[in-house]
Amino acid sequence: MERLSFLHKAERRAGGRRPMAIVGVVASGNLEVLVERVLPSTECVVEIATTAHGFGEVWRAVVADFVERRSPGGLKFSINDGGARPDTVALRLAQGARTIEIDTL
Amino acid sequence: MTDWTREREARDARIAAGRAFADGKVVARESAKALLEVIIRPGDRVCLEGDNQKQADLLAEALARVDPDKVHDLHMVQSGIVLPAHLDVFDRKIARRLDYAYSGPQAGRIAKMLFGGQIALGAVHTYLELFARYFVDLTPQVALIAAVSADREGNLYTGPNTEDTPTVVEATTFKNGLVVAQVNEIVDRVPRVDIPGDRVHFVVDARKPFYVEPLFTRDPGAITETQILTAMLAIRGIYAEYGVQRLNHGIGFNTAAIELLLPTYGERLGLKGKIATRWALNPHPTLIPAIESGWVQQIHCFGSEVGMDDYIRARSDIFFTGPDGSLRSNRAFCQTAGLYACDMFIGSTLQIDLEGHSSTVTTSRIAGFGGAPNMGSDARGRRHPSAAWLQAGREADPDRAPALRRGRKLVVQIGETFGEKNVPLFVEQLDALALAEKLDLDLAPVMVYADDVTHIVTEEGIANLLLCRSRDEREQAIRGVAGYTDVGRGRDAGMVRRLRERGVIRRPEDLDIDPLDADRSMLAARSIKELVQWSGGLYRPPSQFRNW
Amino acid sequence: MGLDDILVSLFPFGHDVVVADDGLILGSGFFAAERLAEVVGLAKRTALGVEGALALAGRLLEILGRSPEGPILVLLDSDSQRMSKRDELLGLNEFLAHLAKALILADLNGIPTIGVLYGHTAAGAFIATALATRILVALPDAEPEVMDLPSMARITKLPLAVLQDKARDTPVFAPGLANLAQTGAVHKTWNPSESLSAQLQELLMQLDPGGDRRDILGRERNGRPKAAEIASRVEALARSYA
Amino acid sequence: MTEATLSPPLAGAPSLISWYEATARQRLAALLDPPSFDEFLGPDQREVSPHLPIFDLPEQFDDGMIVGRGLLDGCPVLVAAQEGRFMGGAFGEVHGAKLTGLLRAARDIPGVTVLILFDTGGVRLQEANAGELAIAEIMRAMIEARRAGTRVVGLIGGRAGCYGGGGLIAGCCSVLVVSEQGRISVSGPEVIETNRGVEEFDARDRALVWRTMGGKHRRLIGGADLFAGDSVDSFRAAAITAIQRAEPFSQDVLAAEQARLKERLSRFGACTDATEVWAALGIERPELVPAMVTDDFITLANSKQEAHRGAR
Repeated sequence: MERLSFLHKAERRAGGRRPMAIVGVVASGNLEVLVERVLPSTECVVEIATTAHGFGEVWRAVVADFVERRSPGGLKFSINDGGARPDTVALRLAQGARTIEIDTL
Repeated sequence: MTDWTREREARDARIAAGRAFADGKVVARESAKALLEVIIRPGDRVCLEGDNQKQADLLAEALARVDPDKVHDLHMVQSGIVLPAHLDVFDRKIARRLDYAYSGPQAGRIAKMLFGGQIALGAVHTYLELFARYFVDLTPQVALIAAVSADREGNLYTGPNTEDTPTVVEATTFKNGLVVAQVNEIVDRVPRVDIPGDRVHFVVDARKPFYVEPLFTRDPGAITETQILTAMLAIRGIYAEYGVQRLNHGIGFNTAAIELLLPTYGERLGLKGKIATRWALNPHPTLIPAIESGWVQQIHCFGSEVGMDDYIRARSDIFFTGPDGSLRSNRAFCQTAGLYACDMFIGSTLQIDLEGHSSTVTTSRIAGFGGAPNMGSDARGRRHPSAAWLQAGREADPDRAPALRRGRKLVVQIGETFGEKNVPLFVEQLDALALAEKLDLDLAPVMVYADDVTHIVTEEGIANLLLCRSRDEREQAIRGVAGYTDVGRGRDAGMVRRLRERGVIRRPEDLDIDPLDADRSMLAARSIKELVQWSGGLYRPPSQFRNW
Repeated sequence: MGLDDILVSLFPFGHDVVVADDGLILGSGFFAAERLAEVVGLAKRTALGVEGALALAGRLLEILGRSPEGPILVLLDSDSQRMSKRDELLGLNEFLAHLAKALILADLNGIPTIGVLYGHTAAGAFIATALATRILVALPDAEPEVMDLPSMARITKLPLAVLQDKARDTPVFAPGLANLAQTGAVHKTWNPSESLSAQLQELLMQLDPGGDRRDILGRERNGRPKAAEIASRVEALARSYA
Repeated sequence: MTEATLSPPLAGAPSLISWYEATARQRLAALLDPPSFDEFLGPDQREVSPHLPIFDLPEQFDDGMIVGRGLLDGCPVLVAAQEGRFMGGAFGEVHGAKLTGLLRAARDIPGVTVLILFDTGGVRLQEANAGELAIAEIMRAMIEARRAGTRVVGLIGGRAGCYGGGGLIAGCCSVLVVSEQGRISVSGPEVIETNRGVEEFDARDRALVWRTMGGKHRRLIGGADLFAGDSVDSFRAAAITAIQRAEPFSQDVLAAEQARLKERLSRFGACTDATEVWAALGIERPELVPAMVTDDFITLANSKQEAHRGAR
């Protein structure tokens, strides 16, 4: 298991009021993303435990783009990854950010 | 004195020799090899019918068993290298030269044989291009074809899988060639005459159906969320944007996802009747929900698809059917329709380079392209306008006087940034170039040329190449949708941002696409069984696609 | 220790326990004067299929109908469940569950159920029999095996040696009596050189009327670090809504 | 009996989300009255398996088992749902203990119903001993709860089916709801093939797998009480009905089950294939059963095999 952690400044606080959301499941090529609203509203943390070793730079790029495009201020993302491709990771991050901003889901 | 009828006399001599193995025109399957040994001469051009779907399999196997002392140095001119027997004829030195269009399952072996020099390659064509050459410089002396049934006069019923047969027969018979058909059965009266008997010289009673590959069946169960996201991008950012009514789809899962999203996502966007109404397309099972929901007005087919015959028969308002009620397909006409009468081609590929050239050829596999290069190209001879075609032309060349401005066909390459086994879709250089060098080819086997491609769609967004004004912009537009591949990560972030502001690159959020909609519950059918239900039980999938 | 020796040591006052051709153990025996134990079980490493499970359950129901005082012993030297198309076609899961239910019901009716694992057992047969008793004891040469290491090596694609190495650090996956005991499945290992009858009587004296304590045992023996705590936390949360 | 009378599925409509395809959380969200679900030891508690790191395998924050409470049609229920895509929904130490705890509480809550959404390949082999024992503890707790009057309804229709020890737990429930996709079996197809050869069972023959272990067969032989279509709506409706059907556990129930299973053996014991069983049930064209749509099948099943009330 490789563990990675990224801390970013976010432009805006993520929308909605839900304290927590979870999307995805841990399986081969898939991942779960636990989203918790536990940080100051200009911070975003993404913590990853992945079975695929040596992809730190790709994770760094995916996470940086995600933060820039979605501005998930105040959110901590905890990821358990079963070796998902970057496109799946990007989709799950976006889904996690969307889910926590919908108050009546 | 010049003898102007040598070809005819030669043909008549061959027919006379073949009669020894025939009862009238009918030949028993056991005599097929012996027949071929007397009617084919060394050096002949032979068309062994077979494409990506139907196969004259019995005749292929018979040809592969002939005595190479009697029959050798043949020049095979055929659509598909698909069956092992198609290459066995080269292994056994029965054939020497090859001109073809498609080789799916044999792509690995054909590559080895080309490297090994057992095959002298003419060219890898598109179907329509090879058909055209049948009438100019690759006219067959002998055609070995397949049909469903024949009567004793040789009238043939080719049924739903008519495909290449009329074209092959036309080119062969009317230029002093000889036509041998394998048929599933001999009948007193064929259900309809697809090929008149006077064009057919021998009929081999195969006593079994010719092989058909269910190449166009995509199990909805295998469609991924990324493919759904990508399909939503295409529907919203291209189909809706250009109002594409007339089109062709490739066979990949990306386009299958589009077909299954029309009655759900497309419906939600209010696009029914406005897009995707008229098709040049095989009868894709994944299009059933859209047809049943009233999206589709008309479909012309290259071939049929295994299990779809009863459904097609019951939907004759949509499909082209004969007096017997079954589908009439025709590859040459459908390819022509795709070239001239469709405003869009959308399909997947294996590699796209920085200019936008794409190819499914890799260094170890030479698949050929079938119809894709034809469908995926702008028809320079087109003269009739349509809204989509004019809009694309305007985007490409906004400054020209409208009355003198060509329209453009939309040629869309769609795929995920990483394909099977995490192989990146985007590359600095196509493998096809290395292959061309290795085989000393004049042309690299490119499926769709960069100057024909108008859009590239991935889960990252749409790159509209029509709006690019320089080579640099084009490269950055491509890098901008290449995601986290090496090509994608090599992008110039500032330039990509500016291209996005101009709408050259459009991301899912620019098109108001919610990532939560990228869910399989959005598919109109999620399994083969649900397709069967949509069809009211008329679609009968082959056993490998059933779990019941 | 063979079955015959076990029966002699368990029932010094006589027994009529027999092993039928199909491997089922049925009968009863006096482990003390006037104290009768009913006996069911599987011998000779027999796989448990639909017929066997139904026959054993039938005997248990018949015993329950008599409301006996004494314990029910489940003697076990079995294979796993019988792995066949026919057994699954007929719904083996229901047959095995039915047998387990009969054992659990006996216990709930106040008839102590005691598993005696003297040989091999595995998978579904283990769950349906010995693991459905109140107390499971074993003899030292018992070989319980939930999953054998070669199969595990095949499925996990890990070399056998690696698995054997990992098995040294944790009792949680590898087969064997010691591992099962450590996780709390086996309460006690009997000493074969002493009277089994005496050990049985001692066990019956110590029977705790409380519920299933195997997870607590597993924690005490460092075999299952979390099960007891997780179960009790969920239990408390669920109760708080009642 | 035709294979073609059901109207096409209206895809995309939330009322027709596929049970088979949904995640455990999606199933729960759609099954219960919104937004009534309350989770115990949710993912934010991070109660993960302590054993997976030994194998360098990824953890899931809920260890593939979601437990909690909610309302079904206004009635309070305790729920447990397995995530079949994580480790094949297999029982491990934490995964199993969550269900054990839920059932132990249920025993002492008068009149409560427990819903179990099975989706499991059986025992998680990386923690096989703990998983095996968890299954035994769950069965024990379930029977104790049922004896105290708790109704336990099992719902089976997930990707992983209900295999191994999961099948035994299912056999202890008061009522079972199954869909066509819900396979119930102790030994899986690959296990049978590996142990007995491909002649005994060809695990790649999907039609054989589904007709031997699938929901239609289980409903027809009485291994399940209610048949549901593959939608969360259909499962919800069936679960509501199932609660009414649940009977308390007793010695009489076991005696009735003994008689039921004995009759099954004598009626079908000589059959070698599911189609023979169905023919023995008096189904005229058994070969058409696999392709039958839900409503037609339910009508057929009800006419051939009455649900055995109080016999499990």
